[in-house]
Amino acid sequence: MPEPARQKPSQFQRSTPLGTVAAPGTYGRTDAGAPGVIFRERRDIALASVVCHRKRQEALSQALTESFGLDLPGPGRSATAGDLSLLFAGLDRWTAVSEGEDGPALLHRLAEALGDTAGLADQSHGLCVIEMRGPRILDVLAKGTAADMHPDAFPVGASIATGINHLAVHLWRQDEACVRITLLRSFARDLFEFLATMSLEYGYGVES
Amino acid sequence: MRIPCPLCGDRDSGEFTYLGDATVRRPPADETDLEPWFEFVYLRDNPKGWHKELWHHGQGCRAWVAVERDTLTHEVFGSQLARERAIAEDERA
Amino acid sequence: MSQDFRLAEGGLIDRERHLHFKFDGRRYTGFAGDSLAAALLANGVRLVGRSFKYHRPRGVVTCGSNEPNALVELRTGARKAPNMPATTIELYEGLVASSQNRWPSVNFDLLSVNNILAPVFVAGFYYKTFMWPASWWEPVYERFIRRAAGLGRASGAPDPDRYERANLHCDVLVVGGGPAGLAAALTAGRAGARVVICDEGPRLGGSLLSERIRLNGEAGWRWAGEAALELAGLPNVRVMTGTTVFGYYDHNTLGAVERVGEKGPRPPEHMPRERMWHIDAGQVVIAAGALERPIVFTNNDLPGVMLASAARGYVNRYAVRPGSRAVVFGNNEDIYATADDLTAGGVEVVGVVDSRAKAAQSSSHPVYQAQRVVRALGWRSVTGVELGDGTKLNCDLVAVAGGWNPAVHLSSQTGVRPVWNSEAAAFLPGEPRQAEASVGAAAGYFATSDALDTGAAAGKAAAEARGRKAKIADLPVAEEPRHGGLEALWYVPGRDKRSFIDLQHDVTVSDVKLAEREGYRSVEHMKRYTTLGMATDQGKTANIPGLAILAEARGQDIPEVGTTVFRPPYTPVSLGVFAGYNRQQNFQPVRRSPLHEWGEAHGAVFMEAGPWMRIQAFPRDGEDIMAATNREVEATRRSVGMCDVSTLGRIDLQGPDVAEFLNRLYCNGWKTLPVGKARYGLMLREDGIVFDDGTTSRLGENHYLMTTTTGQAPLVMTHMEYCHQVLWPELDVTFVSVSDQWAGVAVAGPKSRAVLQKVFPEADLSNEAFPFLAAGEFDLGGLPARLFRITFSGELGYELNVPADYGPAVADMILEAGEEFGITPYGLEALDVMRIEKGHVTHADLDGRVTAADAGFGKMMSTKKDYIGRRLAERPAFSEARRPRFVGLRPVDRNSRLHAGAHLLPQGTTDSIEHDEGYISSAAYSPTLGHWIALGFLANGHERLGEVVRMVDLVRGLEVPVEVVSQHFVDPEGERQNA
Amino acid sequence: MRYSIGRLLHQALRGHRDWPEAWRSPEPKAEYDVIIVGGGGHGLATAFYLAKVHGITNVAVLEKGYLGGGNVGRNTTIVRANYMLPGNERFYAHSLKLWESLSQELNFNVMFSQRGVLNLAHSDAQVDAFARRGNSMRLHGEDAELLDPEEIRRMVPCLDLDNARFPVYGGLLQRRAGNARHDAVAWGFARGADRLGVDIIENCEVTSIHREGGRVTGVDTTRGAIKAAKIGLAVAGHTSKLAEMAGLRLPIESHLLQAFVSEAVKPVIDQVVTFAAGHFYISQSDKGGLVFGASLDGYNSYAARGNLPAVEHTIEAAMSLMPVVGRLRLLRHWGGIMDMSMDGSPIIDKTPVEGLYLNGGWCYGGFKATPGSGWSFAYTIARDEVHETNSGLRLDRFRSGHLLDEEASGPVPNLH
Ligand SMILES: Cc1cc2nc3c(=O)[nH]c(=O)nc-3n(C[C@H](O)[C@H](O)[C@H](O)COP(=O)(O)OP(=O)(O)OC[C@H]3O[C@@H](n4cnc5c(N)ncnc54)[C@H](O)[C@@H]3O)c2cc1C
Ligand SMILES: NC(=O)c1ccc[n+]([C@@H]2O[C@H](COP(=O)([O-])OP(=O)(O)OC[C@H]3O[C@@H](n4cnc5c(N)ncnc54)[C@H](O)[C@@H]3O)[C@@H](O)[C@H]2O)c1
Ligand SMILES: Cc1cc2nc3c(=O)[nH]c(=O)nc-3n(C[C@H](O)[C@H](O)[C@H](O)COP(=O)(O)O)c2cc1C
Ligand SMILES: [Zn+2]
Repeated sequence: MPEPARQKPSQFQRSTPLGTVAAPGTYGRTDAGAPGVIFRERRDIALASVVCHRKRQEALSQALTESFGLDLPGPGRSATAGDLSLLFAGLDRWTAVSEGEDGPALLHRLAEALGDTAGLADQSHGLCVIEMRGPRILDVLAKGTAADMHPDAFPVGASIATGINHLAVHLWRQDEACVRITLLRSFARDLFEFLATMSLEYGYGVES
Repeated sequence: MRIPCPLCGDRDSGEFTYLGDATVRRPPADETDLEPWFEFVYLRDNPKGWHKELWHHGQGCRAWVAVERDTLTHEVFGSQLARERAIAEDERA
Repeated sequence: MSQDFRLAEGGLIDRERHLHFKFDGRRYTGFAGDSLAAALLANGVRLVGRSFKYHRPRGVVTCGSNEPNALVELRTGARKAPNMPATTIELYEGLVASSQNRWPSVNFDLLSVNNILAPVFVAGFYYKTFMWPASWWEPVYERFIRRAAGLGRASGAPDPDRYERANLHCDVLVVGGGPAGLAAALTAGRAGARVVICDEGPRLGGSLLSERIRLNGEAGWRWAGEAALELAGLPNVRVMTGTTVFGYYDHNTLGAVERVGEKGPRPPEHMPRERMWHIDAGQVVIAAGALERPIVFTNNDLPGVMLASAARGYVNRYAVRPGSRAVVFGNNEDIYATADDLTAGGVEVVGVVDSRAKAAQSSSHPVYQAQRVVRALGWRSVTGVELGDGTKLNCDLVAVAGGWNPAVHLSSQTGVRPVWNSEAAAFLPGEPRQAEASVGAAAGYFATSDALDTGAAAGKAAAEARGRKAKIADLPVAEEPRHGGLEALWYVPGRDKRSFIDLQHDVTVSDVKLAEREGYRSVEHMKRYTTLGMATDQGKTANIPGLAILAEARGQDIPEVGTTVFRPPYTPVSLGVFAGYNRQQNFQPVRRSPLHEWGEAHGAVFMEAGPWMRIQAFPRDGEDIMAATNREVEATRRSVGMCDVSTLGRIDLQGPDVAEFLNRLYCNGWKTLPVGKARYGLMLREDGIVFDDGTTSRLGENHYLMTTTTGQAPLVMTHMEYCHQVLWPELDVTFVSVSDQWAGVAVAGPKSRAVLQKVFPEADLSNEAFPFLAAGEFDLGGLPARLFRITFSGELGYELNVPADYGPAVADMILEAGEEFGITPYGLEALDVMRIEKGHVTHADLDGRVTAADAGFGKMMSTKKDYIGRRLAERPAFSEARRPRFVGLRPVDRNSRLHAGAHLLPQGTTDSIEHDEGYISSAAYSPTLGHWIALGFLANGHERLGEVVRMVDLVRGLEVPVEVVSQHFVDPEGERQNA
Repeated sequence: MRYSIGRLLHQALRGHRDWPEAWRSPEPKAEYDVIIVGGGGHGLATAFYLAKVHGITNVAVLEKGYLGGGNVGRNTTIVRANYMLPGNERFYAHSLKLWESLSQELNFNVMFSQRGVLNLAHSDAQVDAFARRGNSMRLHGEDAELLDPEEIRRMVPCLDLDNARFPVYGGLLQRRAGNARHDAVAWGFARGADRLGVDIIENCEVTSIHREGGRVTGVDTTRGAIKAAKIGLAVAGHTSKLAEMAGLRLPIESHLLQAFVSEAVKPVIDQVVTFAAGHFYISQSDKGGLVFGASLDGYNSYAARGNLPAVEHTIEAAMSLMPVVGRLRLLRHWGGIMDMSMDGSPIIDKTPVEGLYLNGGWCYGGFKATPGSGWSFAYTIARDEVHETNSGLRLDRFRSGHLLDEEASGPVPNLH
């Protein structure tokens, strides 16, 4: 694992998957008061995939606890300690999420801690995080995903991999009022356009 | 249809792709006779009734899942991670 | 026009809200709460359409979704929808509808001559004629039949409204909001279960809205209203009116359609017209009620003949008199309640014709006991009836009560056959196959109190099955007119040719008998031969009488004959709502490269490539794609070009067993690849056919990066997961797709090194330090960048990967660095031309039928190891001499154009398949060579270099002599790429 | 009684009293020269041609349910001969020729309508692939035309070509292709075979196949044992089950394919149109219903009953290019059980068991094959050898590698 570059890539302008498509403003039905959904593209988050090596789950789990005070979350769950969260993402697979550092830094931190228990890859650019807040988010999501969005089935802290309108996504219920959708950046614009259309009847806002 | 994923729980079949019969076995690497390879790739029991089959949870945990299902009624009896089954068989062998 | 047939009081309508509407161009008014059928009847409009085959005048028969007859075109222009039952259309201000299948008008329809020809147009007549002369079938006979067939007309314009789909999960789904459904929903809802209750009507209540039923001493609809209010107040209950559960699928998943935006001329702003619900239900309670059936007699299709329940419904629910003088005819007690309700509604009941030997109750109406209506009289609508004893009664309304069929549709859709119950003289739901129960009238419990009881019990059981503690809801005390006492009667013999079973398809008693006589005596044959039950109402009123008549003709019992198969949807569902959002441009998701906007900004033209939008070319002022492509190729080969290759699949592999894993996946060997190097690899399918190709680089001791083709990337990933999880779990590898993490830019051409050297001033990119197939990680102004010396164009070339968000900035940086060399961005077309010039294969050549040997890769196939596809690639057919092999082709006359898809035949042969020797898989104009070139597969082609064959392209009308050459048109020795 | 307009008018005056049964319902005999298992299109056609061409009339067709109740009675009725691979094309070309005179041959109007089948291409590469196929067809002497988008726009005005996710780059048209009335095909062959002396026995399920010394001797059925030295299997979706009775495993899986019909409306679309982007095909029946279908539900199944996702995928495809159908309504959807072979192409051949003949692997393309299949299968049964028309449709091709993989998707049946 190479050292993260010390120099910050300030000379390069960073683009985002949603770019100009998600222009700030309010849209759709407006006569019903506050918008039902607020969208925000989160580009200030570092993400990395953590794939456990064969027969190393215990070691991985231990390393996580020791280094970060994190319990390896089971299927459908997430775990958070400080600014680092670990989301269940699939068979042997988790996504590490951290606010306040960049991908290479996160990757480096993980590599130091986890050693050869897991294969790691920076996904900070490959994945797009769309944050949804507001009273109607579950109604909007139900128009796309066949997974049960009821609080009993998708409580705070839940982290599931599913599909929205033919696209593979990952849903993380961060708190009562917020669900984060993570998906491949190449499909992000398509998904956003879909979600926005499905939100028209509730009115929606886009924040930057 | 709802497919029970051992990791994700019951999910809509639209999240999966289907491969087929989970009971066929790839011949050992050193098998040089063509016949077992032909049977592995081409011949199927194609039962009317109980069937063990592979589904891939592609819009989900990406696990290959061996599902037991009735091909006449579509009733599902249970499922298992294909990997676990493969390991178990390996150990038995 | 005034509403002459509206009662002065009563009905569940809002007399304060007058609604104006138009039917066949004439203006009428009705009230809020009316259906279109109710409003038409209130205005005395009884003739609403013409029948399918004979163009006979037709009126309203039911007051629900089982309507076979009163079908109209609703709305105009692009929003026009044909064949809509007037009985289910909620009236709204400004509604416009018209009758259909008539010309010029519903009152005077020229095609009613068909009625005269009816003796010829019997069931299946077309199978026996129109065969001579044979050439006339399509242009003459069929054209005529097609014009005549079909009821309404499609709008002819794209549907302007939006549709959507949504998912619902619940413990208990209750289908139907009559007394049974309400009792079930209340019981399960109060127990805290997640309950969904759907009713196709605009409000809950079912029969309580249209029948004279009292609950706890009050009108039943009041109790229904209270129950609905309570349900709406429970947070765990969702009430969905205007929502039809149309399909019952596997594992307790159901489809329902909610009519969201149908209550006006167009959907409200931001709202869809309809919404499709996928319901995943723990338990299903089917409380869908029962459908009344007619008794068939001669001329029973005249406007004014309707079901008794409909006649009661129009009086009770809509305060409409469906006629002035009524005859009530039936085989059970319902006729007396009907007569009472009609009388209360101001209709004079001139006779109650009771087919049974004796009545169970006395009646104040004139009763004709043990009598039958043998025919209806009248021309455009009914003017009277004739009884078996010759008695004639004048009337303008005949209310017919033939008994009830439980709505077994949903319970039968799961593949369960309904079971005949001779007591009820009806089919009841069969033994459920899923977690479901039918209750109330749907299960043959026709009394309201039984409906309430069975509903509540099922609601309790369903909630308990979902782990809730439930207790039966307090149920109201029901009082209602007497039901039952049925003595089955299906039809009254008469003029069978004028006795209609299926009103919409004009199927008569004589049609069924003819089918039987001709051997179409299985109920399924009869259905298909006569088309009985195949119209939009799917025989809701016709099927059971039809099979009863068939049974009689066969001399068998009804259960021996059986029913036809029940299929979704319960009632017809708009095609638009099934597609939801995914139509036209939104048919399938669009995948975009991180350089998409960058491309737009630089004038790129895009093309579809599977899910991707990819840059086709960068045309400059006035250039067409071909001109732009030629310029891009020339510039790249002369100096330097750059291209977006972000879409390639990238899979990051780590672990001690990666090399072994690659060894088993690819047909070539991987054990010797050093760190810092890339290698070309070829993957086969297990059947020995080429699956995918790409380069894999070794980034570290246990760290590899695989690239795949754009199109196959998702399949390769799934395949690798299969191999790892199912075949070789013993291998310690982890792998994850990083395709989207990286933006990829190919920089190619003699000056590419010079450009990249400017980008990486500190790196040593000399041929010695970074030769062909080198791979390395570099720092790019703080960015982790990956550089690979690989090329598809055959030029000296590199692929640079940087974190995706920085793709545009880095692309601009490269453009800037390359400016002094005239760097030219190029698109997929130019890339394709260059790879054809170089003789590289793509999916166009490796089409899924080609083996590695066919494509000239035979030498890559290792003989030292097992790999996917090794053994079946050894099958005899794959090594036959005549097997087409990969070659290059060029036109003998250099001005000729070559085409992919053309075939290759030897010279001096005719254009016939036995001379076919191969085909062209890729063709391009080569600006480098100044003529067209092609790649293709030719029988034993690798041994025929120099031979001239014919390119035969019959569908494009071309024949061109071509010379067989090596596929490496440009730089065959690889001097450029290795430079 | 022959069918004709004269007879029809005559009977109209007599209340249609004298029409005889279209086919008899005889009791099974103890023994036949040939037993055909399966009273679908192929079984009935085989019996017809055995009698008509080969003079073998001591034949029974055994059908477990009602005649024509299998796939012949539930398909989208497309008839075409637009294949690329010679092994297929020469067979289907022959079949199409038989279709052209079938109504007259059977004296039963099967309403074969040569309205043209148009395949739409959604990329230049697909146009080239269509050209390759069209050239194959032309080399076989069949008709094929490559159309450009403007020609398509004129020919099929209900397509919305300007707002498509996958634009139309061209199309391959076979004018002689079209559709036919599915039930009439089964009934016409049944009536034709019956008139030549074939016994058609409904409600008679074959439950086992008798073998002695490596050759067949007869079958057990729900209506008793029946002997025959030659047995032809034409049971479509149940092919594996019958083969199993004779100890054979086949390169076949049974899958579910759904079909759809809308309410009847006045003419909207005059051709059969297929979209490659969604595996979708549509035409309008003479009655006015839009009849359409797409791909399999995707899992092994013997239930002629499908699920909602496949319904939605199909209709998404319809709405991708024909948004005019949005307000038309779906009337009914149903399923059939497909005998999906491992390369997507059929098998008409002898088997390792002497006297047992196999007709199967039709996937979703066997309706158009009906006359050709019956003709070739009859030949193979009568002569105990394959005819040139079915010489590519051999059972051993999977072992030898002479595959007929038109879709090029490999040995994964649900991808064909
Ligand atoms: C939805 C759908 C759409 C299709 N669309 C087309 C199309 O557009 N064009 C096209 O060319 N093809 C199409 N097909 C395919 C075509 O219908 C079939 O390939 C063809 O009908 C199969 O041959 P058949 O008619 O003999 O089969 P079937 O009609 O299925 O006949 C087989 C018969 O065997 C009987 N049987 C099974 N087991 C036994 C037993 N043990 N004993 C006795 N009898 C038995 C069955 O009951 C059945 O009647 C479609 C199929 C479906 C389901
Ligand atoms: N006179 C008689 O002999 C007789 C016969 C039958 C029923 N009834 C009366 O009918 C009532 C029976 O009560 P019940 O609750 O069983 O039936 P119901 O007819 O009162 O209610 C059924 C409800 O289900 C709805 N529905 C049907 N199919 C649906 C679907 N697929 N999706 C959504 N909604 C659907 C209908 O619109 C209706 O509102 C009693 O009041 C009884 O008196 C009387
Ligand atoms: C070409 C074709 C057109 C059809 N048209 C109609 C139709 O207009 N109305 C209808 O109810 N069913 C129609 N069907 C479907 C049949 O009713 C029936 O569902 C199908 O043949 C399968 O049989 P099953 O449902 O009895 O299993 C049609 C079927 C086919 C194959
Ligand atoms: Zn899963």
